[in-house]
Amino acid sequence: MDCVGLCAFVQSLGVADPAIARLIGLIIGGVLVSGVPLLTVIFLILVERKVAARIQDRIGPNRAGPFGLLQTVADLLKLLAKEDITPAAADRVLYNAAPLVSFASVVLIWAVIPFMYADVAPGAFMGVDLDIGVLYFVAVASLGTLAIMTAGWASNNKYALLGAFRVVALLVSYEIPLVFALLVPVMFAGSMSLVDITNAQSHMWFIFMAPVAALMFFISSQAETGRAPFDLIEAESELVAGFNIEYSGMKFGMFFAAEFLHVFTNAVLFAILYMGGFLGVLYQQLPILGFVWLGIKASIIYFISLWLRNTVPRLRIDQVMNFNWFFLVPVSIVNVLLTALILKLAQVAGLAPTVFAESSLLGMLPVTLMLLVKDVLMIIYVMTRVAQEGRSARQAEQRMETDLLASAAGD
Amino acid sequence: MIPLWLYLLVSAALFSIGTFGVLARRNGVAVLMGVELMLNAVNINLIAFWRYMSPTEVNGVAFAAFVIVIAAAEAAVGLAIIISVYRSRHSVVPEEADMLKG
Amino acid sequence: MSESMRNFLIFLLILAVVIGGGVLLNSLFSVPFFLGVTFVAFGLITLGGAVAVVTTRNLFRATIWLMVSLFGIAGLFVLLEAPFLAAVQVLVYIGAIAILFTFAVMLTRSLTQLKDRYNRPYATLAASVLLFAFLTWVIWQVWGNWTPSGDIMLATISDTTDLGVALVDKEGLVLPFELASLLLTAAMIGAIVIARDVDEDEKEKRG
Amino acid sequence: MIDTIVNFFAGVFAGDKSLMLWSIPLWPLLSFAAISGLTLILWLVRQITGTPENMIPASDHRYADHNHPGDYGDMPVPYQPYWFRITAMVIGVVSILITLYFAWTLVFGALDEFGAGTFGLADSAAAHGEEVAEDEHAETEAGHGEEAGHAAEPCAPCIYGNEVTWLALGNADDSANGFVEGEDSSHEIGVFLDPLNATLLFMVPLAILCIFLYSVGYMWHDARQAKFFALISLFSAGMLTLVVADNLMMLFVGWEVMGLCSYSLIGFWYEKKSAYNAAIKAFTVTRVADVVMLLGIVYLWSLAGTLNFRDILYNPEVLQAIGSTPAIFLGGWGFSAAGLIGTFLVIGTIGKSAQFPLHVWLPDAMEGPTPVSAMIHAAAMVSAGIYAIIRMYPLFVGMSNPHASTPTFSEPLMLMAIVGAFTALFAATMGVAQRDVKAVLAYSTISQLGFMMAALGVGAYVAATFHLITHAFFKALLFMASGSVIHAMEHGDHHVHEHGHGHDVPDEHGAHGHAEHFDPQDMFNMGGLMNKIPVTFWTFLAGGLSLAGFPLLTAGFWSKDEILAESWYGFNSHGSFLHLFVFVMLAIAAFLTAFYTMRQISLTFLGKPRTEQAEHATLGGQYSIVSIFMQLPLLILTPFALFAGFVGVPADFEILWIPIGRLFASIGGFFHHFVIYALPFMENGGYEVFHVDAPPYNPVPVGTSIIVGLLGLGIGYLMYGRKPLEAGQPDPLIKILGEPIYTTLQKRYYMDDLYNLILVRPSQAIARFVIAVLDKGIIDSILHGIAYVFTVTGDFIKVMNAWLIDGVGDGIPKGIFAFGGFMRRTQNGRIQAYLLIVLAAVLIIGIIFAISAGAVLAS
Repeated sequence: MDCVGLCAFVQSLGVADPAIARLIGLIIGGVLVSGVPLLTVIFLILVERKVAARIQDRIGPNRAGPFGLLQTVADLLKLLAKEDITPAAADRVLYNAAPLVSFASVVLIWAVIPFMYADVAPGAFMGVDLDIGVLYFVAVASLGTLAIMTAGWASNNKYALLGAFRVVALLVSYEIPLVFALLVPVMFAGSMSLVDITNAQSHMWFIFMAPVAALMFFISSQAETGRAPFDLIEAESELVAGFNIEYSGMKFGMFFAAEFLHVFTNAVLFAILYMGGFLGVLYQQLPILGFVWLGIKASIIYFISLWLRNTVPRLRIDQVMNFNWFFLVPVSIVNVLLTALILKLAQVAGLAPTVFAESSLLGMLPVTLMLLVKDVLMIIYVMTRVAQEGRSARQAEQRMETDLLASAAGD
Repeated sequence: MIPLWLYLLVSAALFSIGTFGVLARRNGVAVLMGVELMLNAVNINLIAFWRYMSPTEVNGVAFAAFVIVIAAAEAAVGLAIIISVYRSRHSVVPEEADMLKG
Repeated sequence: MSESMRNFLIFLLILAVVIGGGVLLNSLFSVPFFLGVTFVAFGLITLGGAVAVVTTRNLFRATIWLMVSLFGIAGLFVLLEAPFLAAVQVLVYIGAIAILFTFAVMLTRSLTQLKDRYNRPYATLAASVLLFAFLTWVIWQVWGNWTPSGDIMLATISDTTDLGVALVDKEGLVLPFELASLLLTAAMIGAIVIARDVDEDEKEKRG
Repeated sequence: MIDTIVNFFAGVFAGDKSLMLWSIPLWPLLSFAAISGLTLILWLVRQITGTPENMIPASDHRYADHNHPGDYGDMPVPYQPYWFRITAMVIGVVSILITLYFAWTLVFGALDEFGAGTFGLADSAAAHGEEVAEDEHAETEAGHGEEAGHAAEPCAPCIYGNEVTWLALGNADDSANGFVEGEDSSHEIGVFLDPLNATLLFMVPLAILCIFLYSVGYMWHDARQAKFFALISLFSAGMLTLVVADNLMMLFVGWEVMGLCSYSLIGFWYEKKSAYNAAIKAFTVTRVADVVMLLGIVYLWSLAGTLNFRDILYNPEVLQAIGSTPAIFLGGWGFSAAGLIGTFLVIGTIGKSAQFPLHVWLPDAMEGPTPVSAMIHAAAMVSAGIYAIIRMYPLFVGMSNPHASTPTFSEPLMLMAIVGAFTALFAATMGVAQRDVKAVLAYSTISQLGFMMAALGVGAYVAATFHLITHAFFKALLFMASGSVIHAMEHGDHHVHEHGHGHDVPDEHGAHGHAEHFDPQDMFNMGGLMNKIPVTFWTFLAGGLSLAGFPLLTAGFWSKDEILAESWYGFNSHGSFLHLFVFVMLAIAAFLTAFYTMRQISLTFLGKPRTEQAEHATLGGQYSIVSIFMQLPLLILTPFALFAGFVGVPADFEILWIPIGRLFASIGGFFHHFVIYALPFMENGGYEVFHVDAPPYNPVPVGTSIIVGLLGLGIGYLMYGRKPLEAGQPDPLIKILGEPIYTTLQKRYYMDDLYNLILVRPSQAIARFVIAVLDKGIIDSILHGIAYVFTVTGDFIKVMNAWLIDGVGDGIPKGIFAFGGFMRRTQNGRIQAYLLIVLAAVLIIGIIFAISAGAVLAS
């Protein structure tokens, strides 16, 4: 077997047996790939609280450490120090396994995320370059659903179970537009490997070529994470804390961290899929800059999602479902079909390169414009339709009210 | 390289276990789980033979994919039937659903 | 001995079995050590999960065990260098079918734990064991000392791109592909029609 | 098919003569079909629309009993709307008009084409015929190529003809019917036109048209015009078929069609017992004769291999052969085949034309509506018999020659002469004593037909034809006139009934059937109708004089005179006593004819009305439809009845040395020659006998006919006309003849009773015997026996069924049921049990296969 990357690094450290070196490299890589998100989470929580505080016109954590930088650490220590409680009526094994699975399902995603440019085999510094990376992402993300389900069932609490039901329904439904939105970059790049997708955007980000798909992905990933306006999972006002009501201590912390990390992971994926990942100025000469570019892009998306969370109200479950089935799914399907059609036509007509990576900005422009026009027209049409629907619904409502009033008057 | 018959052995064991589940479990859902196990045993066989016989073709993988599709459809319909039976006679035991009417 | 202690011992036992299996495979069939370990681990996960599926009285746990078993099968697929199928396995089974099962289990929750798990367990067990013995005998008879030709082992394996091309190839599998989509549609509609609540449409009739 | 029809009618209207000839019987047939179809459609529509079939009195006449006494008037019949009945009438009349048009076109065309030749002598005419044949053949299309064949034979004035093969009987061997060489025996039907049936085509459609017009008026108030006109159209179609036929089979078809129609028309008012009795009588009697005639036809066919007139009559070999072959039957008595065939045909004619033994049906035939009587007596039926004989005349003659210096008569000729002469006198005597106005005419018809038969018997077939034509005219006229008289009487009767005091009129002439009921046909109830219905009177007078043979003026005189002249000539020049017998009988018959004609006229029209009915007799208003339609035909026919005879005036006729014949030199004798040309005239084979000229002038027959005619009329006037009878005064003839003779005559010599006694009763007795013994005794017992056998068998089978078949049939289901009950345990509806069984089966099969495969691997 070839021994590249960390394996070669370990060998250079003097380990003779390639198998041993490979094992050590794998272990180091795993530690790194899972450590980066773990460390990021600690920072993210702080950022979240700060941003929320700013949006809500307050200061936020500012006591622990300078600017409250150590606030999260303090919370972490508190959680760790708490007593590990397992309810007597709970299903022990599943109750304890659920947080692990939930956190793992998020961390596992990072195995396929390219952080920065590398001149060795996969072409990027990353855990493993699966040629089905996107599919892997979807598959692993579905594990989170399972974890939440298990938690809701195992904690043997009706609020928890209701929350679990909601979240399962929500996540299973929103996986469909998510996958359809993912299909568009895959189509463009001709590969499911995230590295290839990143390189395919070296001349034109996909967000310019498929804004609708990007929007779909953003919305459905927002729903996947169960953040506002889709935070029915833990709707404090309705079911006390959702599926994790029975959890406390570090188990709750793991859910907590998993949620935050999931949001950030989605942001990173968005950056990779639609904003060219680590691509940026001098990303080849100075690979670490790629890491920075990725971080910046992801942070922007993350900030937007925080912004949303703190500004929009929560939707009802039926509203969420109708929004998905009657708006997102049809629009995303039509979008995929139209995109494929236009792309194929453009390629047949010679207006689009077959391999985006070897093309140039000029070569990319025509198909970009075509797709952009398509998306704009789609947006206009969909919006007008939505406006009509809303108007008719409103009028029906008013009619019903007037009838009610009339009947009431008649009584 | 791992010999082929080990994979076949695993799939045979899985198939037998699934058969036991199908034949023995009283709960309809469990029966369906047994069916899933059997289908996956078949899948293991398919992929193993594909890998060891004609890895350059796509037939094995495609066949397995179709098997998964069939499994999904079967699970959906089967569970729907179980739920309707449960709704009609409050039982998920196939043995008790032995009269040919709702 | 406390419960955690017992769990730890079971863990050690499993670890020993896995490593022992790896060593055994390495010595007998000159399988690379880690490959053998992985194979044994995934095989144990698969078979153990399966056994747990058919033996667990609690159906929700059975569902979880089913997923474990299917996850092991996905691992076996990875070992067989079919990563796409592995991902599909995880996505479809764990992401969809398992959820479906959990839903079914919860909808029929009042019967999740039946008093007696089995009917006629001994005859069935005998039949299954007989089947396993027969299959083992056949496998041993036919494939016992069969080794694949080296060039096949070294050949370039058809990857997902080939599969995708074949699925939409006119000379390829486009017809089964379309038929499969048709089947899925039919199954979906059928499932909805069958499982729809009766008083649901009564409600709709009432408007 | 369609285009064939279209071409046919196109040809007809384009003037293709042979197609016209085909179409002549077709038009009445079409009218029959149309009326019947319309009736059917009407019925169907009523059935479909569910219109209740409202029954109305069969006569929706304003008075209850129209044309027929008593029990009939309120007889309910299905109602047919007026428009429908009028449509039927219009269809019938129009069809006959078209027929008349085509018939006369043909006839006068024939006159133009034959014209020159008919006045010349035979040979020149033959030459002319030849050439006419040529151009005729040239102008007719290739469809009837047989024309050439017939024209090649020596054929008197040439014939329009057309033949189609009707049934192909294959080629008969020449030994059986070797008389016609080259004739395959496939039977061909066809039409042709020659002077003889040209004359009939002149007479028949005209008479039929008059009868139709008359029927419109006569049936106006009847509820069943549709049926009547359909039947009478079929009647006319039969007659015309018979006239235009060119072979004996087709003639016989028309003959039988007329028989059928006469049956159903005589019994038109079938509600009347006497009517349907008369119908049955007519049908039966004519059947008796027709069977014999059919025998003759079949025999002729078997001999000649063909029935085509020209193939037989214009073919000397055939005639000689048939004439010289001894008959297969009665051959011992010197009957030749021709003689036997002729005898059979004559018997058929005796039936059809109501000669002596079989005359009994004709007087009863007046039970039908009067137009039907006219049809039967004048236009169609009875003429058909005479026409058939004239048509086949050479065959009758056989090898004999009634005109030779020593006249020889073949058997049919002798039969005809004797029977005809006897019938003429016999019927005349009966006619003297009748008191029913139509009965008198009926007997006069019989006697006139006797004249014709006798004339044919003595070889005067031209005179017979002549008399046939003239008699048709004046007899049709007389019948319709008498019909209108009866109609008028009924009007009067109804008038009386309306005014309530109808029944106080004593009807002391109760001898004539129903005493309580007024008989509108009894002459003794009439009288003085001359002023009531003048048109009828004058026309009736003309017809009567013509019947009586009023000298020099009327058609009847000339024709009778020619018959008498022929017979007297035969006796005078050749001293044949058959001629003398015929002459004497016919002279007496002519005298009686004149007498009862005068008696009828006087009793009916002269003097004062003897009853209130006669007092109020009228045709219902001068311009009512009834009166118009019932008098128009009379006016049409009168001139023919008077002047039709002039075509037959001999050129050398003179009376009291005044050459009257000269007056008619232009047309006189025309008829004679014209008709003669219908018949073959070969110099060889002795057939020139048919081409004798009219007998030279002889004062004896002329004087005889003048004297008998005037004498009869005079005596009749003296007895009845000079001082007309008062009401209730008995017939003066009783004093003269004496009661018994009068009654005998009135009772028709008791011949009906005789027939009843010797024929009807025995046959009824035989029928009863047959019913009692044969049917009930034997056949029924056989049937009952068979039925009994079957019953027993059925019982046995029933037992077997219950025991064996049911046992098996029930045992199988029971076994299946038991087996199913056993197998049901396995079908417990538990899927996992099934799956276990399946698994076991798979294991077993797999193990077997594995072992066999291992064996294979081992080997």
